[in-house]
Amino acid sequence: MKKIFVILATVTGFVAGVFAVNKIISNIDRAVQPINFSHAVHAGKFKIPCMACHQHVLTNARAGIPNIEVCSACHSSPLKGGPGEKLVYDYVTEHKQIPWYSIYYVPSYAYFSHRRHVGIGKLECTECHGDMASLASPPTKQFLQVKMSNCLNCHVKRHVTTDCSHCHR
Amino acid sequence: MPKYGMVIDLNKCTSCQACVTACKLENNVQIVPIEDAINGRAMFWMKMLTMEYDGDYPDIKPKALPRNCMQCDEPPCIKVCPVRATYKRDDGIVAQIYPQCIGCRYCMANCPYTVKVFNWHKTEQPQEIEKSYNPDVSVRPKGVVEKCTFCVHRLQIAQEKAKAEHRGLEPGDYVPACVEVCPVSAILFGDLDDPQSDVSKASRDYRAFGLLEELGTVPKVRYLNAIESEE
Amino acid sequence: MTYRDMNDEDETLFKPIYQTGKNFYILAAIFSTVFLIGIGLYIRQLVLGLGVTGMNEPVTWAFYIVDFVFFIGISHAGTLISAILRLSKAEWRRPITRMAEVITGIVLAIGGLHPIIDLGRPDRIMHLFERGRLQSPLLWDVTSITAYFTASTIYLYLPLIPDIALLRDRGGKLENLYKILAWGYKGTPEQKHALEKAINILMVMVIPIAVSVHTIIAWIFGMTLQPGWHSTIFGPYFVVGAIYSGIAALLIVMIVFRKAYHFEDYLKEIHFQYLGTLLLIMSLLWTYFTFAEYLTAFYGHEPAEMRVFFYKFNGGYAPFFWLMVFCNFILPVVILSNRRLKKLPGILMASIAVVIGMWLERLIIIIPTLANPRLPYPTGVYIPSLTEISLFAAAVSAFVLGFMGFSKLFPLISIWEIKEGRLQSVHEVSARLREYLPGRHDEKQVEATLKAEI
Amino acid sequence: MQINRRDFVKLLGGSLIGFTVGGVGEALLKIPNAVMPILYKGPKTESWKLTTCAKCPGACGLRIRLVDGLPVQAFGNPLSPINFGGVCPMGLTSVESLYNPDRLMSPMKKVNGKFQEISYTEAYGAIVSELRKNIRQGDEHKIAFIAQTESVFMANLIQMFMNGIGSRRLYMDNFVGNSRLPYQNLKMDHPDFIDFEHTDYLLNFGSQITEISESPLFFSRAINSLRERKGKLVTVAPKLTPSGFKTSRWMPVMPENFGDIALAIAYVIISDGTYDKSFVQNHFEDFDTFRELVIQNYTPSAVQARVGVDADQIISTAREFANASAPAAYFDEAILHSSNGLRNAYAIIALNALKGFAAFGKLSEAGLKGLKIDSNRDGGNTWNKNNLIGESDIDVLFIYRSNFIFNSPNAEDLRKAVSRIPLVVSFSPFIDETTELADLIIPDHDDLEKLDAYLSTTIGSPILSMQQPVVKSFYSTVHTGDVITSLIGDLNLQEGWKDRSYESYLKAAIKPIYDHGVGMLMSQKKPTGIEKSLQQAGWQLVPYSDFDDFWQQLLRYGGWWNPFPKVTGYTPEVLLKTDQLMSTKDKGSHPAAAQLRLNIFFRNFDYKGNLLRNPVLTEQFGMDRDIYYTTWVEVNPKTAEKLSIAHRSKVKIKTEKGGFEAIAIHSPTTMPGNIDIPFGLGHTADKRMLGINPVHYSDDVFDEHTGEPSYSETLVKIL
Amino acid sequence: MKERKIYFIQLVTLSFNWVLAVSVTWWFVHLVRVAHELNDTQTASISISIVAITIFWILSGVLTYVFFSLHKQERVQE
Repeated sequence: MKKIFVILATVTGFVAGVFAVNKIISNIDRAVQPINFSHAVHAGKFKIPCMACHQHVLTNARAGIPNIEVCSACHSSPLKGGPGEKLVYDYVTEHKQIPWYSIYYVPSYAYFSHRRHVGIGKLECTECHGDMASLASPPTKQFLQVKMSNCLNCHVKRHVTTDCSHCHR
Repeated sequence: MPKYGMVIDLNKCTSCQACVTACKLENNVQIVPIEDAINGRAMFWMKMLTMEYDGDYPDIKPKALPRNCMQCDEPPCIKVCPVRATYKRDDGIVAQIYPQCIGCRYCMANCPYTVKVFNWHKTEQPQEIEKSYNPDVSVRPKGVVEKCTFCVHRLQIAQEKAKAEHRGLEPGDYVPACVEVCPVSAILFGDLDDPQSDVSKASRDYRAFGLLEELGTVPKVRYLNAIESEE
Repeated sequence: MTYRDMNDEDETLFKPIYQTGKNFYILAAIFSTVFLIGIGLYIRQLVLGLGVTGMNEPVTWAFYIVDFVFFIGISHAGTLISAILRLSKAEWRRPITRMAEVITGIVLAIGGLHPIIDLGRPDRIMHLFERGRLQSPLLWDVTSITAYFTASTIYLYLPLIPDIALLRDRGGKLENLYKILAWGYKGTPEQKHALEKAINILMVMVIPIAVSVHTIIAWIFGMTLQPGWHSTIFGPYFVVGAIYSGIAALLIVMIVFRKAYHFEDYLKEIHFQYLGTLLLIMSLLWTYFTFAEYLTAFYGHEPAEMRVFFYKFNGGYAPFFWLMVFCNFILPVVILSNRRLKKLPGILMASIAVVIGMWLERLIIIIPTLANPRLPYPTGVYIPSLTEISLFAAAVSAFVLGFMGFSKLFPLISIWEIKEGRLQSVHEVSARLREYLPGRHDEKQVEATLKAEI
Repeated sequence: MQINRRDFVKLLGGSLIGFTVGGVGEALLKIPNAVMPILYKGPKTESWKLTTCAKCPGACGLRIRLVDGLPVQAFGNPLSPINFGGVCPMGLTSVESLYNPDRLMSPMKKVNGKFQEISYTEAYGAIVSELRKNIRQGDEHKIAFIAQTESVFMANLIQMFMNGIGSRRLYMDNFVGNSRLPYQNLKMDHPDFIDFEHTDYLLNFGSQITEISESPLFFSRAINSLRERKGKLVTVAPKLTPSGFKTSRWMPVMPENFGDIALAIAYVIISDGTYDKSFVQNHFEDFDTFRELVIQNYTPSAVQARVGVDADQIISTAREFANASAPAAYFDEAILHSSNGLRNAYAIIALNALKGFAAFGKLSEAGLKGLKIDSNRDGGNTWNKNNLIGESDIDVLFIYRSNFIFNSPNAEDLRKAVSRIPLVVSFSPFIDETTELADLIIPDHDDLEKLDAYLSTTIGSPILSMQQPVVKSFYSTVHTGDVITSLIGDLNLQEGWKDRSYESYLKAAIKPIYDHGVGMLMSQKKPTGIEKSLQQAGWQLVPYSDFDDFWQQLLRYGGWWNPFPKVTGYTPEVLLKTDQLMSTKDKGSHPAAAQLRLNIFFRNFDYKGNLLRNPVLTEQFGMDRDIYYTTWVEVNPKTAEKLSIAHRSKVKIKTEKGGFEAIAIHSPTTMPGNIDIPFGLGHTADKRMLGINPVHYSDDVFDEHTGEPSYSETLVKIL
Repeated sequence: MKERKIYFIQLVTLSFNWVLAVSVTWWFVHLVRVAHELNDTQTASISISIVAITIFWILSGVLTYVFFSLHKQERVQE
């Protein structure tokens, strides 16, 4: 009789294990950015449009994380000298790229294009990235997780094609 | 909705195999280890077949024909796929979804043209290949079936481009790599449904034939027979 | 009456459950090592990919699929045969049915796993359930095999209940288990009746399922356009082959365990005689089908077909082909149609030959077709790798282990049916005589004569 | 039921096991996603650059696709009038050779048998001092140079360098140059192109015209158009390669007998009297002796006996040739690959002369004022690599891109000879068989990293294709052009060459085009209608203000060409001495030859043994024969039957230089007396390459003038 | 071991069969629905599912019948 309980325990343990690891992994993406960049200041306070820094949104598959030249446009001289800004200034002066850690990624077998979604589909950035303008520190994990189910939900909702080979390749 | 098809003019083809190389590089088709290649696991989506030789020495007419996936209109492979990893798109392209494939290889067993190839191993590629991967195409994992897709990734991009420029897809916009590089433009590509396009004209040519048509697969890749242009 | 107060004349049937010899452990050890080696190699295959097998292009299906078809074929031994025999009220079936059904259960489980071994991405097996296509013969197969498996396990289990009850009443070893499994069977006439009824229903159901299973496996090939596969008689052809190999396997098992557990006076010469005759008939039937299949192919003389045909007849696979013909036709027919040779050793030899021959048949059906594509590629050569061979060995040993395990838990010969036979056969027979023989029979007198004979 | 400790432990253990199993399983399934973000950075912005392919003489325009500034793929330049967007396998894999891991990253110096990296200045210094020494001691003649380049400008530069030094020991292995050698030897001026607009009959002597030739891609298209115009292509070759697949007639002839065929055809034409009388009278010097010779020795029947081609075939061919309005008998460098190559070439020239070179054209100087089309190699200079063996007094040997050790049968002797030389400088970007022997390597840029220009006239109008650096060089390699120019400067071999670079030299060389103002940039397809007239009126379709602007545009559009050149018919003085038509060697007539002959044929995956280090090409090399990474031999089915060789079976091939194994393939494209074997495999300097190199197994038979080996005069046994 | 416990366990084992039957049914319905969504051919799916589902249900029905009838008898006896 006790055997059965042992078995039951094993099963429950299994389930628990699965869930636990799931949790851990979903948090692996938690990234530590080199600079505590504040979208709140840039996009929120100074109302800089997203496209100003993420330049390829309308023209490219990748929105593109801004490279140092973009930053240097404003940070060529120390502005109001916050601690973070000092760091940026150093990068600018040394002409080093800031090793940003990208959080959003699409596996190579799926084709996601910003041009398609933002340029043609006229989607709001917030749809997938949330209200970045409110974030005082860089996002640590994906707002809308990059998952096929998420893609499909939206596609079904908006009656866009759900044909596999339109995105898979 | 167009119906994409291809016509290969064997009269023009010089069997230079540029299409083969182009395909290999465009689609990041794996280069298998030497012993595998010798054991018949070499992977080619576009292959140069040396058919029989007509006539007898020295008046012979060698027949070589480039064969890619025939993109059948009645594909035997999609009938048997248990997981919808391969299916026919509305525009007639027989697509292959690598993340969906479970590698049962039933489609390979059922393809009368044996065009499908299987990733038996995952071996790391020569440096130059890895560095020059085509970013538009994923590199297939081990254990899945793959085949010519008419460079469907090019269609994805072309459509997007056209949309971004607020226009429809024009004939030249989307051609597979093999068509683009053919030195003698022996390969025509386009919409078979549009009676004006060169492809549909050519496919109705008296020289036109399909490979193993008699099986009722209705290949959308058709060939123009090579005929001696003289009396 | 209850079982308790019955002194048991069938002690021999219980013996294997309660006593275990040294040889048993030795054998078990050997087979389990083989099995474990197989498992290890399979894990290696999981890591390295299917490249470790000998498969290539165009031979993309090979050993695993061959084994799959082969094992599923064997599985037709049991349920089908026992069902048919039960249905036809053949008296001599009684000691046979149980073993037959056990074979089915175990082999089906093993064979069913083979397609998964053959997958390139077994980790994606769930796709089959999420987005499967019922149009694919592969899925028909999944369904039919599961159905057959459940059916035959139930069909094995129900007739087992009375025997479990016996074991339960003896007490001692694993009493709880038996208690649970016996479902409180006491052998009351009502219970008996219910059981009988259920068994009869299953009997009728199992036969079509069994037939469907192998037909569908045949269709996996028949539905393709490949030369040598695309044939209408493939369904029946495979079924016949399956039953054929099944009977052979059954005979082997019977003979082996007869020797091992001293069932001599349960499995009498006569049983083997009858089964032998059945085997002979199947052999002829199989030959007829084979002949028809190849004659049509040859007469049609379609080039692609012919390439495959000659590849089998005088090409790379000629030795296997002719060996198959020898094993499946010449040898069995010679032995079984000859009164002097049709003794146990002869029958054993014939059955072993048939099993080998049927395996070869699957090989010959599957590989030559793939090796000769329609377009002018060089014919593929296929040499099985060590992995594939040892996985086959592992499968076989798994079967043996399963059987041994079963024999340690449950009686291999249906005890209650034997008893029932003893009690009822006499007037069953007389009844039958009355039913389908002309003239009037005095029941009393008939029974008296029969009793005298027994 | 009360739970004692053991049960508790059991429960715990069970749950723990379950936990781990479940967890690990899940982890295995999930981890890859977690790893993904490290991959794929950058916006993947795409850009295209035009350049020119230098993999063979064709000089096709290339369109390189760059992603985030790095080359990824190569396609054809659709505006290049040579290839119109087509590419061959070699061109397609340009990017691979750029990333090839075996490339030399910096100058190398051999120190007791091992190569060590050294700085460029050091290497350069060594060379300069050595040269200075030689010049001081008046040993200029002890400096030798073996170069293989298809760029006229590079060739001329090297020529200039050697002239400046004053040594005649220069061998310029240049396809176009070699093709024109026979004309130069006859002191005739050569035709610039075949006029495919009018040609209706092409008699091709042994040139693998669509695979390895002056411009494979152009010829492929030209031949197709020829056939569309019901014109005819007749192939005279020892093997029917893809170039010949579309011929209407194949005459299987061994290369050394090409001349006989030509003269036999000449015989028919002369005896029919269907030749171009006026031309012959005015331009064919001693036609009468020629006629005598032909009439006596080259009756079709006689030739049939000697060569084994059916006399009727010769006659009908001759008649067709004679009746064609503009027939061309074509040969190129390949003609030299036999013991009496030049003589055959002369015979073919004579044959053309009989029809007044109707199909050939010449660009009048006006079309390309002040622009030297061909490398000014003086026909008299017969120094070539084989002289290395005899002459032991060479001090310095420069090797530019020529892998002659791989290409020639007498590799052993050459090796000895080269290793005797005190200073061997190689400019090869890879360690190949020849470079192994060098003492000093200054690796050249890869084709995608270097600046160069290619001139060709094959298509009937002058084309200047620019090769521009698509990326700036990855490693510390040096453009050989720069090395030579600076050498010229530092040793002041030319006036006013102090600190000039190859770029400036190239600009100077190209200036005439700008000055002359004709032609257009490759900015669009051949102009028609109004554009045409505008263009001919000197209008610039792409305006450019000054030369620098012009230069920029050149690089931008990948080249310049003159769509409407001034063209004159080609009417040379045929200065042919009949004794030059005497066969230097008379091998046993072919069909009678008891023994098989080894015939080496080329595939369009390798040009002069320099290309098969590329994995894609190597894998594809035997693909259409379904043979991978190994050598095969093709045998005529009849012969195979006679020798009972099964299709795709392993066979042993024996020559005087040893034996090797190969896979036998039945193919009716092979002459019954031959076994054909592909050239290109069998490199020894690179682990990644397999197969065997047939050249090293063939006899030392050379064209005495260029030292080009004969590829088809080796007797073999097959067993 | 107490009768009730045994009975419980027996019920559990029996229910497994039902779980199978139900899940198979659910699976087929799902597949048919998917086929419908991707306008794949229906006939095959539907016909097969009908047959298979009935079989599974009958099987577990028979099993249950046996189970309960046996136990009924038992109870009657006591």
